Amino acid sequence: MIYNIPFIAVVVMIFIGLYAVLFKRNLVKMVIGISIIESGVNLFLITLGYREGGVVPIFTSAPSEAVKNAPGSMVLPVPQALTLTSIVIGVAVLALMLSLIMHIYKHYGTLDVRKIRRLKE
Amino acid sequence: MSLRTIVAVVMFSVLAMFFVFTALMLSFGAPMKTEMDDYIIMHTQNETGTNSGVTTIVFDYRGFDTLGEATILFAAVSGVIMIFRRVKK
Amino acid sequence: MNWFELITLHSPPLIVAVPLLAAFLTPLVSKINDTVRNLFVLIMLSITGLLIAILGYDVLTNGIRTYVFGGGAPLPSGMNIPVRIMFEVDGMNIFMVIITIILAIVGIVYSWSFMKDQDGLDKYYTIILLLVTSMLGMELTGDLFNFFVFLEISCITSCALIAFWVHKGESLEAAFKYIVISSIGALFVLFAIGLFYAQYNALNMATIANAIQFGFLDKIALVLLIAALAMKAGLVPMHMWLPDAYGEAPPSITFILAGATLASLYGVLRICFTIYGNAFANIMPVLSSAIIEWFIIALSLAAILIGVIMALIQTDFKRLIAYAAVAEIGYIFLGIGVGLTSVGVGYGEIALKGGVFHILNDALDIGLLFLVAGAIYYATKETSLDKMGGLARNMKYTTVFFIVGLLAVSGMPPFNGFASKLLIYESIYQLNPILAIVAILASILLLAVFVKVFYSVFMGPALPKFKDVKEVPRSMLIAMGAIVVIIIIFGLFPNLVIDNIVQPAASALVDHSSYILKVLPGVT
Amino acid sequence: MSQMSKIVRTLSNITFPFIMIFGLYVIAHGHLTPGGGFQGGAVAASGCIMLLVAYGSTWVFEKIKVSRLSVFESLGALGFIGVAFFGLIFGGWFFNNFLVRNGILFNIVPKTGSTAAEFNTAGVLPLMNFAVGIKVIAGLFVIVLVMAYASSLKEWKQ
Repeated sequence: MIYNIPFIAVVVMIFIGLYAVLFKRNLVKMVIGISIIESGVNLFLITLGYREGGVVPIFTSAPSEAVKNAPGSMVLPVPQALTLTSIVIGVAVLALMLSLIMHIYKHYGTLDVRKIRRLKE
Repeated sequence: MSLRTIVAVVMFSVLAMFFVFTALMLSFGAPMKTEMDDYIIMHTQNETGTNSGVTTIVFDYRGFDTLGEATILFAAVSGVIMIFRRVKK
Repeated sequence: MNWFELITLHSPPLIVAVPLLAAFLTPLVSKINDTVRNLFVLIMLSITGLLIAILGYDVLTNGIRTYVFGGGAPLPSGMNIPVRIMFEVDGMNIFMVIITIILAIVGIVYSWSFMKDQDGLDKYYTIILLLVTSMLGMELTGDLFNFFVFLEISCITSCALIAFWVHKGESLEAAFKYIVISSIGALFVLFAIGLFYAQYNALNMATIANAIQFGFLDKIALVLLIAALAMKAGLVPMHMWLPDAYGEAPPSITFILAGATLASLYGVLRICFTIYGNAFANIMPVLSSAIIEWFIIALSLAAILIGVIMALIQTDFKRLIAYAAVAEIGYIFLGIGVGLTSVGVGYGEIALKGGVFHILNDALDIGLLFLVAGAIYYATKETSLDKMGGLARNMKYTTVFFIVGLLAVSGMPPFNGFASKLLIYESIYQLNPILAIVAILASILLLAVFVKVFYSVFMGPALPKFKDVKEVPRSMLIAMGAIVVIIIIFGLFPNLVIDNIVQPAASALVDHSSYILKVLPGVT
Repeated sequence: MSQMSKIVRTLSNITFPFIMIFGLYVIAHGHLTPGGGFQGGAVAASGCIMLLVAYGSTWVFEKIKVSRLSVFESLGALGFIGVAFFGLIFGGWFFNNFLVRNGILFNIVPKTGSTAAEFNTAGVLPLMNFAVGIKVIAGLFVIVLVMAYASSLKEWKQ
């Protein structure tokens, strides 16, 4: 249980993000919520790849103990690569969302969801 | 309490249950299976000549993902420039 | 190895790489002039179409084809898990890719005249090419994380294109709604992929499909994946973004955007039938599988009813068509749900065939209606139904095209919508007659909706403000005409399509074991 | 945005070369140490953005054309996909690492196990790192520049 703290942190981060997206009325806060969910998912991926006592999977002047016991002594590299991809995707989405928000503010003069809802259901 | 709030609360709690169970079922520090990663760690030096396991995956084994990632950045830049263009009214 | 075999061998990556290369080149090419840019985009897409034809011919005659990025065998020596990214192409992939390329080429031709006076067009064409790339990538890939990357590309590019008319507040709002929903959905997909990775240490679809145990984590992953992808496909409880996005985007974009929706729908199919195919067929108890299938059928009936009823009360032309699109997606899911209840049994197979065929027909019919709406907007600068009338006098061709679209979308006989809906009705009648009656009634209501639209837009007295409305330019007529020709051909000879591309697609969906065997030979 | 004070500008002038050199180092050694094209590109882009903040977006916007930066980004992306196509032409498969072992450049294969940093290894990976690095520097800088300039225009002020 206590060793699962990273996973619980993931869940807490996803909750906080979802709370912000579902219940906050400010567009910027919604975007912050999406960013937090994304960090939670990234943390989830990284946590999946951790092997107890592992070092980075890089052989440039790696400690000889780790090389001798490889691959058991190195953390899993695939989740790190996936997280890298996911971070860049997050930056792109964030850039687009923020520029949309700037335009919405220019048009409506407010960031409150309740006031800008011009599209009918 | 509007309808929207109730729906949001229900969705929120269902998702919460899912994620909590997920967190309790996984174990930290001991991956269940590591076959693919072990292969990559052991073969990164003689297959691709790269010392860094992560870079090998990013640019060689899963290079196509990285192309997609570069595409996403390209799309975001194009999108931002397009959104901020001067519009003739 | 002669050059034809060489092209066939390398066509799966080239289908994605050629439009991607074109997208990267478009900002440079558009510095020359506009005509060169338009021709460049069209030629690149035509090359892609040619490659798709070559690959399709090969796959339909020789069976599933894989391509490993970076070379080598699918499996490294002594391993049971593919390490590299892989494309795996079977009949279903080919079917979806054909739909996408038809939509893309017609959309580009339509854009020539429709978008002529706008600015920012070099970015517009760049992003359209990226969107097409992402759809093709989603439909060809055999790797889950790769699927996620292309899903995100389609999310970003469609959001940017929905917001193309930045001076309108509504389109910004629709784009924001779309990007919030689809980025959260994509994050759920990523979380589910993480769950698969944690259990099986694999990202390849066939490997996961082979290894799947259907434990608790797999069930969570299934719920997250289906929720996220059905949200992007616009199934009913999560359809709220769809009318906004379809209604506010430029019509040429909406036409291609429908393809992106269908690509997500393909994701749902691939997950239900292939990745969880083994689990549904062998591991899961009958009771809980029936729950999932009836859940899908109930959702699709709700989609049909809500789509049609909401379409009745709309006053905006494009939003009305968008709600009709919601209903059509319901029909697709209806066919698929009935197909899931009875895999292999006679009427289940017919239903699956009908559902798969209806994907194609939905894209064409709804697309044609959006193009007509765009043509009317181009000519009159008006989208509200109340302010239009008597346009049949000035726009003869558009009127004819609209009639064809109207009859096709409501499933009237000599058109293609009839062919696929008949298959769905026929099979669902054997499952439960009441459901069939509801589906038929909804279809008739849809006809009523569009006949009302037809009267208020094209018939009636000529309004003075539309006195000098002219017929739209030639490229738009060519685009709409091409779709109409395809619709009529498919309607007159449905068996031609069903036998050649729909039947292989449906049987490829059901046959998950050969999908697995192609990657992992020797696994039962 | 207007210019910041002289102290800020001087300090950013002094630190700018160091940030750029560090970013380029991370890009160039992507195949040997933690890092790579994306990370190094982000570092270098943040150096450029520091100058943007110090000197004000209007000043920078006049000095640097957005279209030119956007061309750089296209070139980076083209370089990346070009390397992939070269893999198809020279190595026989899309994304093949055709330079390792039998190329002209970056062709050394290190000994298995812990080694010293040998720059001339890893085949096409350093080339891809450079392409992605150029792309990320140009891309992130363009995004921030466009957004900052747009928010400083008069029509955006309420």
